[in-house]
Amino acid sequence: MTQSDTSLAIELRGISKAFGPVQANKDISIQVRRGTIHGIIGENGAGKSTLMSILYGFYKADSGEIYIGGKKTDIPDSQAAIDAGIGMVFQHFKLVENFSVLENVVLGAEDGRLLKPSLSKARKLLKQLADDYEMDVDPDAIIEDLGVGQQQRVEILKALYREADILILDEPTGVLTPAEADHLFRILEGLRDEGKTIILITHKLREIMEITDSVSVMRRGEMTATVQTAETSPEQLAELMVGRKVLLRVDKTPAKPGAVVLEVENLRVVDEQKVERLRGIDLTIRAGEVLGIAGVAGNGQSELLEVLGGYANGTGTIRVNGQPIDLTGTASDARTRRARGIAHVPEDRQREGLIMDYRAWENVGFGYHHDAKFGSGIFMDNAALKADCVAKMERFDVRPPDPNLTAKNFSGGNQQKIVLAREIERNPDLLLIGQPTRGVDIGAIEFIHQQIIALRDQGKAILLVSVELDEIMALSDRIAVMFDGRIMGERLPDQTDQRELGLLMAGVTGAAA
Amino acid sequence: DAHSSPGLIIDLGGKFDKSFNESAYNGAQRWVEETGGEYAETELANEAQREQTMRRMAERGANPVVVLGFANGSTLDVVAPDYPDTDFVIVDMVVDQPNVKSIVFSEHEGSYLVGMMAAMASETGTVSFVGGMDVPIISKFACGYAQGAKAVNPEMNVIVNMTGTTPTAWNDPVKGAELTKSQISQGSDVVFAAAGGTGIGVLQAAADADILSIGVDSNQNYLHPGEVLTSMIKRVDNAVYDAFTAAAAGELETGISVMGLSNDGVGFALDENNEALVTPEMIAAVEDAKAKIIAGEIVVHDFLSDNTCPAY
Amino acid sequence: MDLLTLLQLFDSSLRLSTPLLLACLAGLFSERAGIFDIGLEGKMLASAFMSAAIASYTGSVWIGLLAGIGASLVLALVHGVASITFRGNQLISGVAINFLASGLTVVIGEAWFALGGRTPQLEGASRFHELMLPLADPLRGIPLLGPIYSDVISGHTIIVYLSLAMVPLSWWVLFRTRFGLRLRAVGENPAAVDTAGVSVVGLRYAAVLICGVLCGIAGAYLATALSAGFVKEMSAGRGFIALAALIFAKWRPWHAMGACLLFGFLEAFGNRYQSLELFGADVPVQLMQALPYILVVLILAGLGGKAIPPRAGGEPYVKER
Amino acid sequence: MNDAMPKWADILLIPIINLALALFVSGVVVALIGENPFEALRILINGAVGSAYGWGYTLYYATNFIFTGLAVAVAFHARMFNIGGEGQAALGGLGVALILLFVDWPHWSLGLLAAIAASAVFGAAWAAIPAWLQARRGSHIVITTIMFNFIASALMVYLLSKVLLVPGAGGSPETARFAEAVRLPSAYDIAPWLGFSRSTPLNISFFVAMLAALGVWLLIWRTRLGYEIRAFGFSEPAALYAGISPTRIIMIAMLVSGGLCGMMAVNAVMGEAERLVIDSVQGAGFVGIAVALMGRSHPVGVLLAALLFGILYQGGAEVEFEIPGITREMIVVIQALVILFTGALDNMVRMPVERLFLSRRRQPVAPLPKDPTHPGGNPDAGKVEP
Ligand SMILES: Nc1ncnc2c1ncn2[C@@H]1O[C@H](COP(=O)(O)OP(=O)(O)OP(=O)(O)O)[C@@H](O)[C@H]1O
Ligand SMILES: Nc1ncnc2c1ncn2[C@@H]1O[C@H](COP(=O)(O)OP(=O)(O)OP(=O)(O)O)[C@@H](O)[C@H]1O
Ligand SMILES: [Mg+2]
Ligand SMILES: [Mg+2]
Repeated sequence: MTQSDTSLAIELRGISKAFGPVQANKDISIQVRRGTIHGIIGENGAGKSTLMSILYGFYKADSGEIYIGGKKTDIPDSQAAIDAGIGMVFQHFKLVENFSVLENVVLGAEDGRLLKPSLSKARKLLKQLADDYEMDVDPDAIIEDLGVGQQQRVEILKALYREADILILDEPTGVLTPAEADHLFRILEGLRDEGKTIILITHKLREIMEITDSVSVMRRGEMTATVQTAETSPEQLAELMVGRKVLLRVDKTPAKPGAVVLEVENLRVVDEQKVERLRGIDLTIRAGEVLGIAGVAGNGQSELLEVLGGYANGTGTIRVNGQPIDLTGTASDARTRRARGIAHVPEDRQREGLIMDYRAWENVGFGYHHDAKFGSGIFMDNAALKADCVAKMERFDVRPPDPNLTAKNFSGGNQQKIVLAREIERNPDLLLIGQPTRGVDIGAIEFIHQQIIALRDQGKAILLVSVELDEIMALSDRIAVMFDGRIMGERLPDQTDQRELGLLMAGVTGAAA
Repeated sequence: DAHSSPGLIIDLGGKFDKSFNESAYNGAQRWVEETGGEYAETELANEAQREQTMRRMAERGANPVVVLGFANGSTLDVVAPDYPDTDFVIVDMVVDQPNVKSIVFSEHEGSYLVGMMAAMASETGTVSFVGGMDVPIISKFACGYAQGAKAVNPEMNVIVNMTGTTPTAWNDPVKGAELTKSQISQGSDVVFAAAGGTGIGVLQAAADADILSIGVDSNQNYLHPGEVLTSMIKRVDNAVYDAFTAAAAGELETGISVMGLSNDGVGFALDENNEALVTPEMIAAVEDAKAKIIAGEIVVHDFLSDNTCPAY
Repeated sequence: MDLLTLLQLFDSSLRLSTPLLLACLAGLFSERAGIFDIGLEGKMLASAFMSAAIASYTGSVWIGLLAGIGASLVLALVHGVASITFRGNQLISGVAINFLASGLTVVIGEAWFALGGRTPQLEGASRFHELMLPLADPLRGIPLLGPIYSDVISGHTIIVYLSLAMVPLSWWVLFRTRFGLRLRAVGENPAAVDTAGVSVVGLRYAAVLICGVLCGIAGAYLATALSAGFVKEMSAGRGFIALAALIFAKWRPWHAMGACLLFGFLEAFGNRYQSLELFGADVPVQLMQALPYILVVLILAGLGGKAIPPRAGGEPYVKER
Repeated sequence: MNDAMPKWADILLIPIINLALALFVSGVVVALIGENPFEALRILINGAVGSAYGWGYTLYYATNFIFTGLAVAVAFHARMFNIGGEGQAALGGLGVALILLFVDWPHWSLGLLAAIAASAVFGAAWAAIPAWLQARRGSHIVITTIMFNFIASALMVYLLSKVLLVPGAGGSPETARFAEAVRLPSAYDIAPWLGFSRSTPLNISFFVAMLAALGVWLLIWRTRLGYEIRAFGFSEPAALYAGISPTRIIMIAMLVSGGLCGMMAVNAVMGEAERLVIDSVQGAGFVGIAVALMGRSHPVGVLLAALLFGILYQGGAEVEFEIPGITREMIVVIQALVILFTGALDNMVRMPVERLFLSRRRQPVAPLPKDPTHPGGNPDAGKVEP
């Protein structure tokens, strides 16, 4: 049987793939109908990205068959996938950071040996596509200057430019604001209505319910179920995914704010390119409350965390427990911040929060490696670190609970748990926490949210930065919205809504009334 | 005893350096051809092998053991007493041990003569010198050369350049050529090279620019017939040949032996390649000076005696 | 310093910077594609040997040049196989290639010519000769420009002009062609190139081979233009200087030319002014000889600014570990 | 993934196959120039490790390479590529010479301590400027250390032929011999019963090198500073987040690196030559790069790689001595092939062997990855935790 149903855009039969001893995909079969949006969900490390990468020719399956449009197709490399009309937006974008948008779009699809004609032709086409799908990007912008949302558009445009009929998106909304995500979904719907087929990987059940026609669930390398979206519920999907019932809401009691822990006055940061990133921030956080900072990525939240965390230069006043912090020192006094009781879960766990090549036990001391309990004198006590790591892994349910495993071999959610365990267990007065659940699966999100609330209830001050409005609304006791390096306003979660916050995030203040 | 065969340790420059080591090698080969004898030979690969190789040679029974180059001096000074039954010959250095024959050359005197010839051949009043590295032994050549040139014409301008400071200075014909071109641009029309493999580039650049050059150590006139004025030859080959021969006859005498003008240890090369370049007046003047030096009427300052040179 | 001396210095700089420039551009192609190459030195040396050997054997410098390029290409391939196909450490591979060239040239040379690793002296058609550009003589009379044209620009071997022409050509290839776009992309983010449907391996091999060709020309220039035959170790560290120039130039072709000309000029200057008197005291020759290197350090310190290498540089492209 | 294979295969089987391949290709080259490769191999091994005499030289060379290899390794951990070993070791030699020539030491032990200190300080000083320029001005360490090698050699030629030269010593650019009192005990003095001869260059510095290796191991894997150095080497943004100062780490790592290079002089200048000669380093700085890379920047790996190079140096000298047809350049070729096959072409053997092991023990379903892995690029790879 080498033919398959021609109404199917994609059919995978018995796909298996092992990375060394790890079986990432095991005998997976799936059918996706033409002109539909098909969701794929599954815990971190379930094998979703691997499966799609096989379809796109990035990895080669160990066994199994691929049918495109009913025809058996060999996809040995990405060129074959592109030829078969497949486009893919990877979870971690595959863009050349210091190239322009235009160059990234034409890369590999130039038509001619010389660049100039290809580029000018592509410029026109790109403009056309951008207009058609309302995806405004400056073709001459350099990728690294763009926000993630924009970068993602470039990825999508790349696929459309190659005339993809089948578009795979791997966790596209992980880095988007709600408005951006909404916009993306409108685009996807438009594409579907044109007859294109879309596969969407996401951890967000709301998105699955909102936009997909059918959905497959993966667990531990296997395909556990495929259902019509209309015939299922978020609770059922979550259970299929995690293998147990999951609490989809955060339970919390009202805050009991105590003494002021953090006071910030007129904080300003100018970056290396002499651009003012923070333009006079004032804020206060009390013990036992969570201040949520909402905002579109790139409006100064990162700089705020960095300067509070002690590794960006800024001016202004910062007081912790009433004592001012010296901002005139070098940028590298993150160590003294820790000594003052500030803990920090950075936005980018892989770049900053962890040494990806360190083992878990080495990472649990990272930043606190001068603590007396981790050694005496100039020496580190590795046994103490390991013991500490075992304990933390146990309490934070890190999987696998192996302190000798290298950080990069944990899934995103478990990496995040290691960072959280390290920072929370230090029992800080103030916890700075950025994007706590980015790219983390539902099971882990539930756990992480519980930990944050538990810390608050112990009377700690928490500064939460997130681009997920849902998360901000669910966890914060007060919400401050940042735009262009300023705080546009502060709201109480039960007295505001996503619409009002969304306007503030866009810099519109008048609408506050 | 006369039954053991001699040993030769070629120094770091290598057996075919077209000058010092090669000359020694040629001397050994000549001895082989003439006597049908056998000898052991090895090449040093690095500094730390000096002592190792000397001892290996001695322990293997070679007698005499000939080592080349000043750099072996202090090592031999330590090694020789351990092998009282072995004779050692060191070229270019004095080692004061009872079983060591030290052969030193009066390079400054030979250089003096070629310096005179350079000055006489020069039409521009500027001659030049390219050395490998600014170390005293090279300055000994340079200083003798400058004295000779100034003896002919006190107004003579002598440009002295050194190639570099790393070991590659001895193997950089490109830089040698570039230095020569630079000297030519400053007016030099005769250049004397004492720089190992670098000298090949010097002679080439001179030939390319149609100026004269002077070779060193062995007779290098043949490299560019008609363009090499002469070569300051240093008969290391003779030293080795003589040492081998004497040892075979059981007559090797230890102590210091100076190879100078008087015993043809140094000199200038005359052959069919340069006969058109060397005028009878030159020969006359140089032979005269040679005689005077031998007689002690002219004293050529030896740079090594005080590390200074009166001529530049 | 009078004009004439200055012109002579420039003339010398041009010659001295040519091998650096060729090797530097060679490294540029390789490193822009993400393959670091500290084996420039070895490839130059291998080419210097083979070009001289074959030129002396055939009597034709052009065949020699091809042979030199061939020898350099073989080593480039070794580097490619080690660092692309087998994803080995690029630094180790480079070190090995330098050693290999340094040993093999002499071993083969000795077995072939029995001249201690040296090749026979090259003469006539087995060497590159200096070219007089058209009108060099008549134009010499024009003040300033005349001598600049006739004495500095004219009167070099063809490889000097070739190397200068390589600068705009490299720039054009890298920044104006499809190949160049892909090549730069593969040095920045090979996964982007891979997912765009272009072979990472193919591009990287192409870059490494271009590097081999350019190093080959550089080596042949040393042995058949600047000198007349091979002498062991005659590359004399120029591959490392070219590498320094490449970093100094921040991996850009025109800057590479600037850096190499500067290095060449500093060396020429050091050659010309070996004995200098300052404030009545003799400056030691060694100080003058070290001057180019000291100046490079000072310039670097003064200019500041990080040299950011191609982001995927030095790392093998590994999809599955 | 390394855990595709048992550990013994990783650290023993693969290197042995690699080495065998290198020797095989070398053998082909030897055969091509008309010599007997088996004879050459026999002489090489026998000459290097077949007698106390051979060991005396093998370990002497290895000592040099341990110092320079450790030096490069320490810098690697901070992601600094120190090509300046040649210059730093040369300056270390200067330090040794000055402290031994201008101070009268009553006993070698004091002289040794002084020489260690002086060589380390001089070597570190020579690394300090490139380090500072890298840390503060962003000048690329690779260029500046290359430049400093050239500057060092110029400085050494100047000092040895103009300043430190012994008058009337025949013009050899070298210092006077050090006093008899500071002659380091050689292997013969320490352990004559092992059969070392009076002339063996192996000396007590070997133990200094072993201590240095232990020290480096402690520094990198047991101290807070080492933890910071490695963290910085893996990720600069993460280091900043953790309060680790890049300037401080770059300076410290490079000073330690330069100091270790300098200490090579204790062995070569004080222990062996007993005077400072021109070019006393003899390329050991560069060999150190190969040693560190092959030893994967771990002290144990460095020790093994240094020993391998020691064997090649000494065994090679024997081959050259015994077989006139094999020249010293042939030895360089063999070294190159060993570096190539054991270092750069490692995966050529590793990949098929790994596949072989894997096909025997693939797990049916392995939901989560299990063991630590170390990709080839990082200096920490394959570290051995004793
Ligand atoms: N490049 C790779 N090399 C080796 N193993 C890999 C690689 N990529 C993924 N894996 C392994 O395959 C398994 C499946 O990974 P995959 O990325 O497909 O999961 P996922 O479902 O996309 O997870 P997430 O939700 O975190 O994106 C992982 O557990 C991981 O161990
Ligand atoms: N080279 C690798 N070797 C082993 N496992 C890997 C490798 N690359 C990725 N993985 C694993 O594959 C899984 C998915 O990886 P991925 O990079 O998609 O991270 P993630 O869980 O989505 O986190 P994030 O969203 O923060 O990037 C994780 O378990 C990760 O640890
Ligand atoms: Mg994924
Ligand atoms: Mg993820």
